[in-house]
Amino acid sequence: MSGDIRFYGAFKDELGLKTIPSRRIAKDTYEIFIGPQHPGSGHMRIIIKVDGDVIVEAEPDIGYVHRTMEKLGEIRGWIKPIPLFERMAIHDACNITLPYVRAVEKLMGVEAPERAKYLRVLLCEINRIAAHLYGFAIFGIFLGHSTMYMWAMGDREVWIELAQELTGARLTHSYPVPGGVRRDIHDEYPDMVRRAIRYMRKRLEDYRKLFLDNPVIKSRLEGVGVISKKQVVELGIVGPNARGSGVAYDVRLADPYEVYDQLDFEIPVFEEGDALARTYVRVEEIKQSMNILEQVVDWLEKHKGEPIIHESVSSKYGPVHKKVLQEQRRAKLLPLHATMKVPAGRAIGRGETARGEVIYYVESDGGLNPYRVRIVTPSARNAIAFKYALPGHKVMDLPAIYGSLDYFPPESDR
Amino acid sequence: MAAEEGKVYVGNVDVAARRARDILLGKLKLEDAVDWATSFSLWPVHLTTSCCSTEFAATFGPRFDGEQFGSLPWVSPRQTNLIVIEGTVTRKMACAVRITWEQMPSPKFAIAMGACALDGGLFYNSYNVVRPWEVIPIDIYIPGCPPRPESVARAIVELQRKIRRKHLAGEWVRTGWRPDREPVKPKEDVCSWWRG
Amino acid sequence: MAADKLSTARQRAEEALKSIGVSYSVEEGANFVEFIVDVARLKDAALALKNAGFGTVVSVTATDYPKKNTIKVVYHVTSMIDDEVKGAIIGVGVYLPRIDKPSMPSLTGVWLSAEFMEREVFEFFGVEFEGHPDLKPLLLIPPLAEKRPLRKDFVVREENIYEGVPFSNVG
Amino acid sequence: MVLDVVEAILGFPPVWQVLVVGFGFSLLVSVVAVWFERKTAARVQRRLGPYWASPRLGGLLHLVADMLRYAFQQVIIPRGVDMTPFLVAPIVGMVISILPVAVVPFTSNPQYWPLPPGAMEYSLLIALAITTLPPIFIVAAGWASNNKFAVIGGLREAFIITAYELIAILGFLAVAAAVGSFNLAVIAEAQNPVKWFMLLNPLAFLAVIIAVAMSTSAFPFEIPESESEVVAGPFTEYSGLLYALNMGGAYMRRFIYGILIALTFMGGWAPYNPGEGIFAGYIVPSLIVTVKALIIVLAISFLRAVYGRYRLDQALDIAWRLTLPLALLGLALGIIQAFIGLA
Repeated sequence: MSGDIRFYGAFKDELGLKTIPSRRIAKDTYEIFIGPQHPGSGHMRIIIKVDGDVIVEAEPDIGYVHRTMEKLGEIRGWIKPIPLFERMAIHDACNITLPYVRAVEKLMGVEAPERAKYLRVLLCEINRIAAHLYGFAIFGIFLGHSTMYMWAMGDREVWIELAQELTGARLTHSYPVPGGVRRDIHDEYPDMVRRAIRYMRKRLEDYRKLFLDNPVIKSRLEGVGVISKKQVVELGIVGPNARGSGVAYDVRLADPYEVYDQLDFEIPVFEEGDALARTYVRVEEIKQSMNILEQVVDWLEKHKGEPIIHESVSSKYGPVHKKVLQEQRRAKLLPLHATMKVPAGRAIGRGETARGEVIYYVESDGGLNPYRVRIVTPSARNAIAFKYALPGHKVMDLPAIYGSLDYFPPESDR
Repeated sequence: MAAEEGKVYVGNVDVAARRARDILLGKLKLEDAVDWATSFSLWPVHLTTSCCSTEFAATFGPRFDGEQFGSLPWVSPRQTNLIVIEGTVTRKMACAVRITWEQMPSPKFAIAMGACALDGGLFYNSYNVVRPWEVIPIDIYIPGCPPRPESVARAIVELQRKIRRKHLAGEWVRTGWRPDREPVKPKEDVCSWWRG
Repeated sequence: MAADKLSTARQRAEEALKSIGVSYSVEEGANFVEFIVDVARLKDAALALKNAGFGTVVSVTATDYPKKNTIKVVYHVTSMIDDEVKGAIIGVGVYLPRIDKPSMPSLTGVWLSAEFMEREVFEFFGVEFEGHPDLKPLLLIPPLAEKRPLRKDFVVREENIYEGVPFSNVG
Repeated sequence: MVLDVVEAILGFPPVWQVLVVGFGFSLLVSVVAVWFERKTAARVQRRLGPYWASPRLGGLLHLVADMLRYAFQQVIIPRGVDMTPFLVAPIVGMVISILPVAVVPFTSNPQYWPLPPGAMEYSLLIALAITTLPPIFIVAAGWASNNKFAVIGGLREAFIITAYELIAILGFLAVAAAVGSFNLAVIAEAQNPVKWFMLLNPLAFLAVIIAVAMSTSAFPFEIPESESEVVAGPFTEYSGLLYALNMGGAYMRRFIYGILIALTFMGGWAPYNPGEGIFAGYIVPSLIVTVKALIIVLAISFLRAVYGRYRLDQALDIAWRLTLPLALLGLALGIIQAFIGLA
């Protein structure tokens, strides 16, 4: 057993992860509990040990928002986990539930119609932009920049309004369902999206002036919290944090789902791996998401009236629901969904949320409930970064690193 | 996206404010003045218990601007007088909620936000969720999952009214006691797991 | 495209496992493949897979099968940088006896990214990982972790919250 | 008899100035400054800011409400604090932070100077000496709180003191050197009507402004109280009235520095010439000085909307490597000005 630990230590050294000799840790260190009631922590606790002003050891103590999603997913049938799971990343609801829906679809052997796929991508990208803006807002407040918080929060409302126009809910959309989506867009919707894109492009310029090119902010972020490419791969860090370190890993590209393989977009990658690079990745992703949105609404305008839900579902509709589907373009969820049975089998659903890759391992024994739903969210995978990115930095760098990792505890704790 | 001037969507604050000002300038009864001051200076403490925090953040964003009611999210519990339970409270978090509540100086108030804070919400049968009202006394409940920012603003205004109507703060200054309730003690020791 | 990658990954993993002489059985899912090995050879198999390019653990998935009286622990791994297999998920796993404290070697020394996930499996299933640097509950408070919440004999009921209305009582 | 004594005490100019200008005005100014800070930030951030307590006053009464609320809130004294310094430090710190007003002349008319003309010769030095004292009480408050965040905040304050004190004093000395006197009245009078030192010696002016921003923890140097790491810094454990004293103290110190800057760099009561009588000779010039000081306070407060905060080492770096040479250059410029007789 001791051999294993030595192996572990040597392995860490080889990676260049900061390890401070234990002699120094024992002497004159100061243990600080940051969180859960702390302005710089959110709903988690980071236990840091400081030597003077330098962090020598950091340990994330998570689980403050553990709401037992995996257990509840096992007892709530197949359709009810969708609203359940979107509470993990409430401002990124479509991205976080779509992989589950796809996993269930895979087990059922159905595939959503083309238009439904485009509609899913539409909401996913709207959510991605809103989630990145939320991340900016929190990041701004961590760096003491309240104007950044307010601007990003205000502009996030634009995208939330769009999502609300599409689905009827500000945050918790429950939009994708097995077989398709619940609603179609109305005729003015593409123009609304284009207006929002025009507005956001103008605002990104303002952000650059006030935040990204601000000398104070730049000096706080440059060279802080560097995670090397090798560390990213070893620690399994995903999302913009990985792409800020030069790892071009994005599920939309690596394992394309829905219609991402038909769309023209780039995955921004920065090589530096510091907090500034991670911030830039997010800005570039907002731009790319807006490019995707333009293509999607163009396609949607050209292909009006195509089905939004799979035949195997809509064929079971009664005449009233069929009428609603045809006239109002709304797919009702029927009682048959609540007692839906899914053939036995196992599937993995994966997707790229704003924070990175989310994985659902869904196992069915052919019954009314999933036998096992295992969820690995991007924040859960990024949590380990705190342990290895913080040591060696000053205490005042903690909010900068925390904010740049864009960690969202409810998502991590499930 | 700024809030439009001259339009209020959340109740008749203006009238209440004018009345409060009259009390302050006219009769100048100290307790009423304290009620008025407390109701227009409800600073929520920064304790994010769960995912309703996104809507809470939006409440204090520019579109809904909770600061216009004099409410400013503040960093340390010692200087605040309002705690907003933002959604689910887990067993691990309940300890933090209780400690934060006890660190706040009286007169203090609590708003429970979201269905989970009412009675568990979607997580009503989860093994890791406690009801916030078992941990601290709640003044205002906001339904919704998550509640819209308007309803959070509305809850703040309702709490302001409640403080002025029932003289919650003034009574506390006079007697050292909240007139409307006994202090809630949690049934079980929510922090027992931490020491043990 | 994804299917191509999966077959490449499978081929590569099988070669890696054969080259060190580990016997395995294959369990296929809808879009992934799992190699079940013996507990004693798990670490060798993991090292071989890592050397074959599967450098990142995406999930340590444990499942409880009370009927078969086993607990299955699978490390789902992928590669984040190798373009040939990027995006394909393969698994390497073991079947453990379903006792109070089953034990298996920790793979944290091989895949650093498994550290927190192994702690999760420990608290939810009670599986003890030998050689883990810091094995303690991650998400749960200790008294709750003692109850192993994700095992099937920990029952959460859909309670009858509306009186008179029968509610599906599952689990 | 008693009334005579009271009148004699209140009529004594330093006491009068500390009570009325020092305490009264600085309280008013700190309320207005906080309101201005919140309102301008709100305007930049496209929202209303404090509003509904008094829509016609633009929410100014919210600040009164905040003060009242703090005044009547429970004062918690946690177990484990060092009681005496915990209670004494904020009170003494605030009193001392307004004491410099006791030696500041608000007019060129010697009749209304707080000190006799002989003592006024050293007024700038005395005022500067007193302004260096309050941070010690902040550090003491942090230490007495027995809280890790408070201790760290106090240590940061101690670091910051060493950085800004020298700069501020060098900056003020540049003006004293140019004029050849430590008498604030003489310095202010020398700038009448428009020979202001903020124009003649911008280097020293800039150095002093940065030093003031540092000393009163204004953005981007809000480091001792930086909320995202050390909660409320040295004041983490303070509640109620004691916290209000602490929070007001920073704004009061900013205002006192503003008065000193107004006198030394902005011409004091210039372009007005104080005349005879209490109104023309004292009240009008002191109002002019106060307004100038208020402008300084508001300008520093506005930075909150634009900047985030620096890291501690970066702030020290800026202080020692950028601002200290700036202050030294300003001093050199002041000495050159004295030689060529500009002032």
